Amino acid sequence: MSESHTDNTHLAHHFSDAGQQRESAKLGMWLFLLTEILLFGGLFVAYSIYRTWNPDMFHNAHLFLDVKLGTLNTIVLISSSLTVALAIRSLQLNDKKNAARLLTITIVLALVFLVVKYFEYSHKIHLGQLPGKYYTFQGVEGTNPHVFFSIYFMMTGLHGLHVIGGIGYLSWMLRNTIKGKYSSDYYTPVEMGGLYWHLVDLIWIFLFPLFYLIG
Amino acid sequence: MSASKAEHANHVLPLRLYLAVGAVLIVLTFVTVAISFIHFGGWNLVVALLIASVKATLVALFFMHLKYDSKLYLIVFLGAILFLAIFIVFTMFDTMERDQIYQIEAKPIRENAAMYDDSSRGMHSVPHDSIQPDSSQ
Amino acid sequence: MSSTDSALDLSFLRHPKGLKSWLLTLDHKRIGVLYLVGITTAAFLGGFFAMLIRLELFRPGPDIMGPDTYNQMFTLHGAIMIFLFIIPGIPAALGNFVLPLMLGAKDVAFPRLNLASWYIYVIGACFALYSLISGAADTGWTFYTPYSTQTNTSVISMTLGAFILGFSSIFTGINFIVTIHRLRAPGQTWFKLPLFVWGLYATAIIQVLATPVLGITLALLMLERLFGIGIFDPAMGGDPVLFQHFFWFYSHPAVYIMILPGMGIISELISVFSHKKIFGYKAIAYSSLGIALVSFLVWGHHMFTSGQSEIAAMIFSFLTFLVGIPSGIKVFNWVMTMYKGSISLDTPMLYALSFLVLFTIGGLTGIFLGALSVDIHLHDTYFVVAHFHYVMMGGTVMAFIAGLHYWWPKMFGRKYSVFWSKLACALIFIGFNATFFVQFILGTRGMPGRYFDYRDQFQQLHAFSTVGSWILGLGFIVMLAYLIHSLYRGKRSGPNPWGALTLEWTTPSPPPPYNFAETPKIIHGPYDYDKIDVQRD
Amino acid sequence: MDTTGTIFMPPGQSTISGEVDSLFYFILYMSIFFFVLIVAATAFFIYRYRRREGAAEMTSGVSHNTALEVAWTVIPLILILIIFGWGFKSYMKMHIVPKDAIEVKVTGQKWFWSFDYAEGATSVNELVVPVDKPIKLLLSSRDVIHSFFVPSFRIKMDVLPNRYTITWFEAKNVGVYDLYCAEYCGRSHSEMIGTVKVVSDRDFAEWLDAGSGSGEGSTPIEFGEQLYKSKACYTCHSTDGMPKIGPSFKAIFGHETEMADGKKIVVDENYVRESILEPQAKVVKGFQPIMPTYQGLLKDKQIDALIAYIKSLK
Repeated sequence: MSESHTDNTHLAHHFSDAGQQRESAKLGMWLFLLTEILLFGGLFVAYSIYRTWNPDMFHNAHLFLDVKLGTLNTIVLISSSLTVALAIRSLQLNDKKNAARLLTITIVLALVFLVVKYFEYSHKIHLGQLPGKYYTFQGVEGTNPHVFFSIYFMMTGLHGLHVIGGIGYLSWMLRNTIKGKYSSDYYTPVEMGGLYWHLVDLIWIFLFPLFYLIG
Repeated sequence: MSASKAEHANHVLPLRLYLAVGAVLIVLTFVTVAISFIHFGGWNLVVALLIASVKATLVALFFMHLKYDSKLYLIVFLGAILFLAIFIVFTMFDTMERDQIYQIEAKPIRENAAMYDDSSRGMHSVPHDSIQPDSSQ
Repeated sequence: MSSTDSALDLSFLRHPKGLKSWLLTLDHKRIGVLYLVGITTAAFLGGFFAMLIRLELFRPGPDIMGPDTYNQMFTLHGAIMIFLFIIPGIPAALGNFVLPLMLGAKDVAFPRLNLASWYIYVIGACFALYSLISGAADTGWTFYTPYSTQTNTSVISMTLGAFILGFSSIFTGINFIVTIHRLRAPGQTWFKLPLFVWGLYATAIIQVLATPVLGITLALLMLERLFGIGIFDPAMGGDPVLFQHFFWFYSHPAVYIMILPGMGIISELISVFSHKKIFGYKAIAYSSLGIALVSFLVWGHHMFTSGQSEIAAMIFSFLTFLVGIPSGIKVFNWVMTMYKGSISLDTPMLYALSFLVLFTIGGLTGIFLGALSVDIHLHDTYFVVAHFHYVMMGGTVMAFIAGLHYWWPKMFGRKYSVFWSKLACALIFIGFNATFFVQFILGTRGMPGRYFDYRDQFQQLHAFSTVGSWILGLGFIVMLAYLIHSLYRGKRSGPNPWGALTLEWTTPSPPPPYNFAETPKIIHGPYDYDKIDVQRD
Repeated sequence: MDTTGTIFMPPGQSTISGEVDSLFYFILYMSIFFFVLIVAATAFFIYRYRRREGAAEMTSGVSHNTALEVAWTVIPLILILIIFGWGFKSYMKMHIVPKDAIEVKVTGQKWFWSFDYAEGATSVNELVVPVDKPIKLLLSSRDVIHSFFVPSFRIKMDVLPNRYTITWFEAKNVGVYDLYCAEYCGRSHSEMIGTVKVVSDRDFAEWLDAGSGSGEGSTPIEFGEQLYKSKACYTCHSTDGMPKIGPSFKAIFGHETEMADGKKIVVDENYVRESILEPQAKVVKGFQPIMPTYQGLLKDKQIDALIAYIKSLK
């Protein structure tokens, strides 16, 4: 906006230099991630309380989740986390082509995750293992199995919404990368997207054992 | 508070580090799945959470660069975990300890939700003599 | 006069011109003014409902409304006042305006996010108020299950509104923390920050940490209504006391979202109008942070009669008392700041002193409610209603008004009438005490809260309280009148009408769009009245 | 005002009330002390250090006094720890029921209280207990959260759906005391008021024997009117023709009424009986199906008496 900053197209008028702007964005992003952790936190609390109240029901209900698909999705998500980290590394090295390639792989892996999730969901819906009052399945022993599936659908569903959001944001980043908007001088938006994507991965790292691997 | 540019020069980590961390994460995933098939009661949960925490730490330190960035971000991240832990633990001070004086206060009157009844979703009525509160103090 | 008018033309108020330039503005000062319009509207709407409630309670039995309408009225009063007025009040309106100026910055860190949070506020308000026409919720602002999952009023629209408003609050919080960390002018070290900034910082920490939990709580409540997920509804196998844990994990820290910035304002004002260095700067600054963090450990004191475990009650009661200490320290520090000062009783100072008296009563009555066995008797009675209003209205609202009168000449470049403003302050102080002090007695004598009708023995005290509310309402109408009058006819104000040392007073009144022509250099502390010879102008 | 009470507290009538009140007054006097201290110091400073014309523009730089700051941190801390310990001690007394307590099962529902005694007696909105005996209350709700509050006894306990909570009291004097619902529970929250009737041992035994009253020595209409009041029918049904939450009882018997599903029904003995036992079966048009069932709460004879009473309301 102001004349003195025409040398740097990415610098907003109220920052004095690019470093200040980048560190501001990073702190803002970390605070946003903190709110995400506490948003999921409420569901983790619900999970903890109901699991300690009904350990047997949780164990019996978890047998109806497919460990193979869960493991597959964990590998998929961890890989996508790696590729997005490598995409940022490529931008740091100014290798825009490689960055675009790695971002594409990340998005494809995220889509694979959703497809697997779709098959898991549709199987459960078919069996009537639905949340709350729509639960009609009869095969789980124990108290109130619908609560397990309520929590399962809410936690994986909220996580799934975050995956969809991530796909949207990363696709936008991919488009801008292909257009050449980012370079080793300025790649803050991709870096922020990376942090977000790692958090989505991080939450799944906990969801996986808590739902699929109840011993 | 503006920091000099040099301080924020791109900190490029070696490719091998990323690949190594990714490999460890995948190995740990298989390990935790394998262990879940061995039963050692309550410890299953502890081990599963421990492995998940190691994986999360690796992601946070290397993929998210917490090891190399300003300590402020680490404080923010740990703060989130701390307050989530407070939320869980303090809630459990209630939900796990309701039977400290009377057993009867800890359990719901009817374990199962009304929708599991074949008869009706009507109100429950418990005959008086069927509830014998445990008055042991 | 022509020179002063051109000063107005160059200020953020008139440059650039046009409605569109306001609605798309990224200037933190304009966004602050937009918020001010929003929260003032909400405050008068919520106040209108309060007046109707008090009128209905003038005598026993139905008078001007039936029980259903009454239940909707107190729900709307509570929800509007909390979510639309008090929580965004000081941070989003006054804080937005003042914070970058105090830091010596040109704007907040994320101006677009700042504007977005105002629009989210408006959208959330629309959802919350939509329930007015769709059969307003009658759950009380606490939305306790299973009542809130069973009632057939529009709970979802109200909770969705509060859910959306939460995002507005979170974005403001993120913006402020980053601004305070990253945008301080050279030399503006942490311990040279004005205490209002410390108050906003502590507030922002709570906003960021607690508000997401409100979001998930309200989401779970909506899902419970829609799907019967069985987390909070006992008919579906849920636990209603768990809802209370979720709700108060947010809503107790939220009362500190409301009071901490107010305490910050009072710290500024007592020092400025005593023309004296603040007593115990670090104690006040650290106690803000201390209150913010410990406030997360005390939520269970809202639940002493709820059937939570005795161990939880003990822990929560103990920690509740601990959080009282830093608040006490602040009060003592404010009083000692006046010692050896040069005190002038301008209108903002009168409001600040009203705060001191009313907040002290509010704080001390909190001790009754923290003590386990006494709380058993007082819980859910008018004692709690009175305590809450002494802290929230006698505390936060008084601080907000004090701050508004303090920064008014800076925001709009004009002064309000001294006579009318002091009269309004007197009316509000007297009316407030008349309305709410008797409610302590109602409560101890056993009058439960949220009662549409009551026993004859409470009639005199209720009538007294209602008459008090008329005086209070009159005070606010007078205030609105002279403030609006001052916008058009008020005398022009100089840059530093109170002789204050913080940075916002070094800019013209009102400030130009980018605040400072050059990034200011900070050489003295914000309260160095012992070193700097500062004059009013 | 009561002679034994004070401006703040109603007269304490239970064994715990003295302890609660002394803590209350301890905090009250302590608060008054600190309030006066703060306000007096403020007023003095305002007067003593008021702004004077022509005074020096710079003021004292005093901003610390370690002794003072330690004092105003430590003294309140000590006081507060005393209050915490005291409050916790009496709270535990409220929560641990003496072994020999008489147990009464309390059920809250929209919008009345019912009480079940081990001996089989039941009552609605009137808890009858003997004086000088500990009474254990086992509380639960049939719908939403209520809260059992007797100000004179200084006890309050939330009444939860699908869970039991426990509280107890021992009344010191014979008398009748107000019982309120303190947790907001909807439309008639403020009418969910009952009484606790403390009687002598002998009266209590007699009352238990009589069940909840069988109407001996009164006509069915009189007994019905008595039940109309004691079973809290009046909360929702008037006798003067004004509809409340439910339809008024005045002049309905023998008349045709339209139901919610559009059918028309003549109000007769069978319909009234069905409405008491299965309220949701046929709901009068314009009213919500919210009446709770009285199955198990009313004996046949009592229902007959209620029918007779409704019949009499011409």
